[in-house]
Amino acid sequence: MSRFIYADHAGTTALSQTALAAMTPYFTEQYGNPSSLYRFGQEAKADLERARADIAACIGAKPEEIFFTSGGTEADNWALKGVVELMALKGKTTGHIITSAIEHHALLHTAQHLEKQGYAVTCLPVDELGRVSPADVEAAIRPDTVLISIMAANNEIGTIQPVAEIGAIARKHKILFHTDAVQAVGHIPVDVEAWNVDLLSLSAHKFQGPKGVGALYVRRPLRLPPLLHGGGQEKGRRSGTENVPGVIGMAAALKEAVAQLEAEGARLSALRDRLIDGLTRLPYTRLTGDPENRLPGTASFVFEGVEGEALLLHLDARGICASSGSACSSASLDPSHVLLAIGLPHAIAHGSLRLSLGADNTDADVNAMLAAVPEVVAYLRNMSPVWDAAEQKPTWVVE
Amino acid sequence: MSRFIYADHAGTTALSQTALAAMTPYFTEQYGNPSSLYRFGQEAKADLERARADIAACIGAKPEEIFFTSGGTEADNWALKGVVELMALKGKTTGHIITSAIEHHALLHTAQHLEKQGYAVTCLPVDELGRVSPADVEAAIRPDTVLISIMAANNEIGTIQPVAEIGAIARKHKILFHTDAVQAVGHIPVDVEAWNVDLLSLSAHKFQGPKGVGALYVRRPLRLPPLLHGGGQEKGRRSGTENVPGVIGMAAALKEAVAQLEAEGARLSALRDRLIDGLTRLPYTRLTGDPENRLPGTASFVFEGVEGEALLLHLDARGICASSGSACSSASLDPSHVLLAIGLPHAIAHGSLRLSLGADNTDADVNAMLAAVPEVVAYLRNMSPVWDAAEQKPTWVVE
Amino acid sequence: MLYSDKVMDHFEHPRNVGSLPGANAVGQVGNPKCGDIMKMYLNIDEDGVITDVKFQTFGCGSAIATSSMATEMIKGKTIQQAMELTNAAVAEALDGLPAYKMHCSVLAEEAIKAALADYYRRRGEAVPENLRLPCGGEEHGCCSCGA
Amino acid sequence: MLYSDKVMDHFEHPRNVGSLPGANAVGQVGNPKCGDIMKMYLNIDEDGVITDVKFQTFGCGSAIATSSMATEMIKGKTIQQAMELTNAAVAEALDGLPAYKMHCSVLAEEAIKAALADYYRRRGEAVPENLRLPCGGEEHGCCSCGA
Ligand SMILES: Cc1ncc(COP(=O)(O)O)c(C=O)c1O
Ligand SMILES: Cc1ncc(COP(=O)(O)O)c(C=O)c1O
Repeated sequence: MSRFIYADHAGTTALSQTALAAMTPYFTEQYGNPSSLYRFGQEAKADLERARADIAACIGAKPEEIFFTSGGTEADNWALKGVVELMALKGKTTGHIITSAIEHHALLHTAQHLEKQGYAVTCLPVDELGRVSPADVEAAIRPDTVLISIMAANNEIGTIQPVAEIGAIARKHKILFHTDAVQAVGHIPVDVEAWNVDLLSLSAHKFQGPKGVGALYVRRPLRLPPLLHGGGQEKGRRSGTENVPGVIGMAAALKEAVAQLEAEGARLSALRDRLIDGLTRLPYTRLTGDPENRLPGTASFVFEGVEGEALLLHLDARGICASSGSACSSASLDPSHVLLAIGLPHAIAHGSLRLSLGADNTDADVNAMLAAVPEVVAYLRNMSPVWDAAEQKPTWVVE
Repeated sequence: MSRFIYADHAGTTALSQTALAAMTPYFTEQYGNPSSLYRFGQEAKADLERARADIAACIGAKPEEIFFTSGGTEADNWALKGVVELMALKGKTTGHIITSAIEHHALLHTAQHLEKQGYAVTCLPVDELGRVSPADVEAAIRPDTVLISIMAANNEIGTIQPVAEIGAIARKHKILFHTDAVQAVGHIPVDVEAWNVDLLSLSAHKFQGPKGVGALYVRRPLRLPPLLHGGGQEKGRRSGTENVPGVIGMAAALKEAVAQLEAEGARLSALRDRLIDGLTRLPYTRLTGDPENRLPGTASFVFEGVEGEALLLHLDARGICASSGSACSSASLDPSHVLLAIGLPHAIAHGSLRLSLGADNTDADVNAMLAAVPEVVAYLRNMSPVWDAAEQKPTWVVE
Repeated sequence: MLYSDKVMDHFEHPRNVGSLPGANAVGQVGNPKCGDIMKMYLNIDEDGVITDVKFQTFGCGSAIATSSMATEMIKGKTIQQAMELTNAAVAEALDGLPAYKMHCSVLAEEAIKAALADYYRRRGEAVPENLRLPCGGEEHGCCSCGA
Repeated sequence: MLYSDKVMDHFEHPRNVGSLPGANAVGQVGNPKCGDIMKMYLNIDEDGVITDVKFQTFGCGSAIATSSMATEMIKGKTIQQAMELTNAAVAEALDGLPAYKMHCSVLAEEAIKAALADYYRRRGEAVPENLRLPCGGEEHGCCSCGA
């Protein structure tokens, strides 16, 4: 880890040593198939169920409400497509879904896919801090609304949503409520009861669990039709040979994260605030997202007159791993939909930087970033045709 | 491993030491997100692409034709649902799929799901050895047939299908051809060119790779619409943060399996044939599946007057892990659809046993099984009301 | 584990296995199609006490274990007591069964009832109402009634 | 890696960065909306030879690298030679670019053309046909034409 500073924990994390140690025996020793009858398989099954119970406990759910998936993407896809199919089974082939403009693409692209198939989708706007207004949610409800899906915390700008209030509205109107809690679980307190959610997505690699494993919480007695058909694992809801090591690793990582949540949250928030404080002193620089209700580890900015990719590559050359908007969209030409949704002009949205902190980050890392980022920003601005070096201000009139 | 004899390799396998060693660095050291820009992520991306190329080479495909999934089930679901959606995008909302009665549930239940949505599905019968007839496939083709999906090798009875012949028919009629090669890849030679397949499913944990990872081969230039929407990984075809350790482990395991395929196939076939030879000497006992064209490691039987679960549990008590029909369906009351499809009466189909051998099995294991199985069979028959102990024959008239 | 220790104990070491040549009450239920058949042999003395009992079972682990447990539970009991044995009681005595295996405990209850009905029939007596099997015969189908 | 070593070299150590106060040919293309703007400053002598060149770029790694490489490729060349520089040649000189970044090399080609057009305009001469930009102006949109 001394090679570089990893500040992309919202993108993915290293597997924790605890999780690795928990998983290891399941690769070559306890490799039994949980669906098999012999003891060796039934032992794996028992361990799988213990992991399920552990994960359930971490989010205030019952074990039988947790269904394992291959990650957050599958969980998000399943939640939306599952509700739509549930409605279809009841004879309703069209309907309406409420979501927000700043959801992860796993949610938005699934919603768009459903839209193409005839579903109506309302993408609620957010305010300049990236907050969805519960009143907007309520106002958007139509007689045919079948699902409200609002993420718990945003992956690019760290804004935490008023999930409990939105959940209460959904409950009042008897509409199913899903939250993509991929960035929240293991980082802030998550309670499916307090939040009134019916469906919740999580992904292990965001909290030092393994990649390629996640879960969907499905409130009982809701019977969500399967997305993947087959051998009938997960009580027929999600087929496929169970990823036992993955699930064991996820449970171990989550238990650890939740146990340390308060202390680590405080530590990271302090580091994060130092970053925010230091970098927002730069001219023509703004924090993105909510300064108050934000993920402990996520500091996110836009720098006028700087292009994000160039910024990232120069930081990389200085040994700092960071991200500009969502990791997945970094190969795209358009600036992040989240930054546009909070009202940033395209030109400025291109200059975004996300520094997301985690277990391995220290005070020294923050110092190093506080030194490197301003240097790179100044360097790039100075080579830009739209920056007045003498006056230290942009020359452009944006949009 | 000295604790017991594992003879359920067709159910799942232990991760090979090679695969484990290959994966390990990717958990806590090389954990970068392949979709990120910095070198640390791009290195993971490069390794992922090397793994893709390795896997492609093992089945005669091009790297860009391999798409990673969470296992065989997802690959099977994607193949069928993807083709159906592709057709829908072309304006065809109904159509016809040809498959066989002995496919894995990942295939059959997906087909049944599509049937409910208005698709026509023909489940071809098989002969008493479990073989699909290419002539039947050709005869079943209708003007609206969009897909033929026939498995490469059966998971319960080990029968290898005439895939190349079926592929040639599909090609001749310009119909897409999918094969579930989950039991074939890493065990028998697989060549997408020779087989004329357009889509092929594989699952890592069947060849000593990790659980929860697999792939779908998609012949270029076929553009299969995604099953999972989101961040656009896998060229937009399969979203979700890449399971880098999983994919690396899969590639390492497959390379190893393919390198040893001939030698290990010969070794296992010899062990398997000793099992078949020994156990079919028992009265009222038959081999299931094709005696010639069968998976090297799979020996499968039915014993009249014996119930499969009881047989498995007694073998387990003697330290032998085996399976009765498909692992997934062992919690079901109905006997395996495969055994019914090869014409066995229900009563006899209940008495099935699959011993599937792998890397860790030895001559001594076979000896132990050849001693244990007859004992248990005799014991259970003796406590059965439908077995004449004196005459050593069943008393029932079945169906 | 799939089964409790008690189930496994009765499965691995079933009590009272075999046939009872001189039995004066024999009943068989189940269907080979379903993969389980149970046969109960009882010796019932003049006082209506079950003095001996044996069983034969073709079936899964829980079918064998419930047969075994059921024989233990009625041995030395009166016809009246045996008649009152419920499948739930057998399952409970085994520390429970997986939900999808409960039908096997029904089979054990029914096998005893079938044997008792046989006892009445052999004596030319009317078979009490509560010994009638749900599907109207010894050979009821697990798939339709038992599950 | 996303970029070749050559791209990274030109990105990390761009040649000819800055402005050229006395330039007699200046062109700017790109659009802040697209996240890349390139400005080229040329000094062209009486013989039509580009004696000096500088650039300023707001843009991604490949925008910076292609700007840098393009300046190197036209320095000391004649107008005619510079006019013939294609984006493919710039990309090739950089050992290639990822497919979705090829539009940046178009931008470099266009920035030079815009500067050359400016040169003709300043001299009151007609701008040659092949210096007309596809989108009819300096500020063409990357999203619509460049990609
Ligand atoms: C908010 C959010 N939702 C969903 C996902 C998708 O999760 P995964 O990549 O594990 O499928 C991510 C991360 O990529 C995320 O940040
Ligand atoms: C033939 C066949 N197809 C598909 C599958 C499903 O694979 P997985 O369980 O890895 O999803 C299996 C094994 O379970 C199989 O044997």
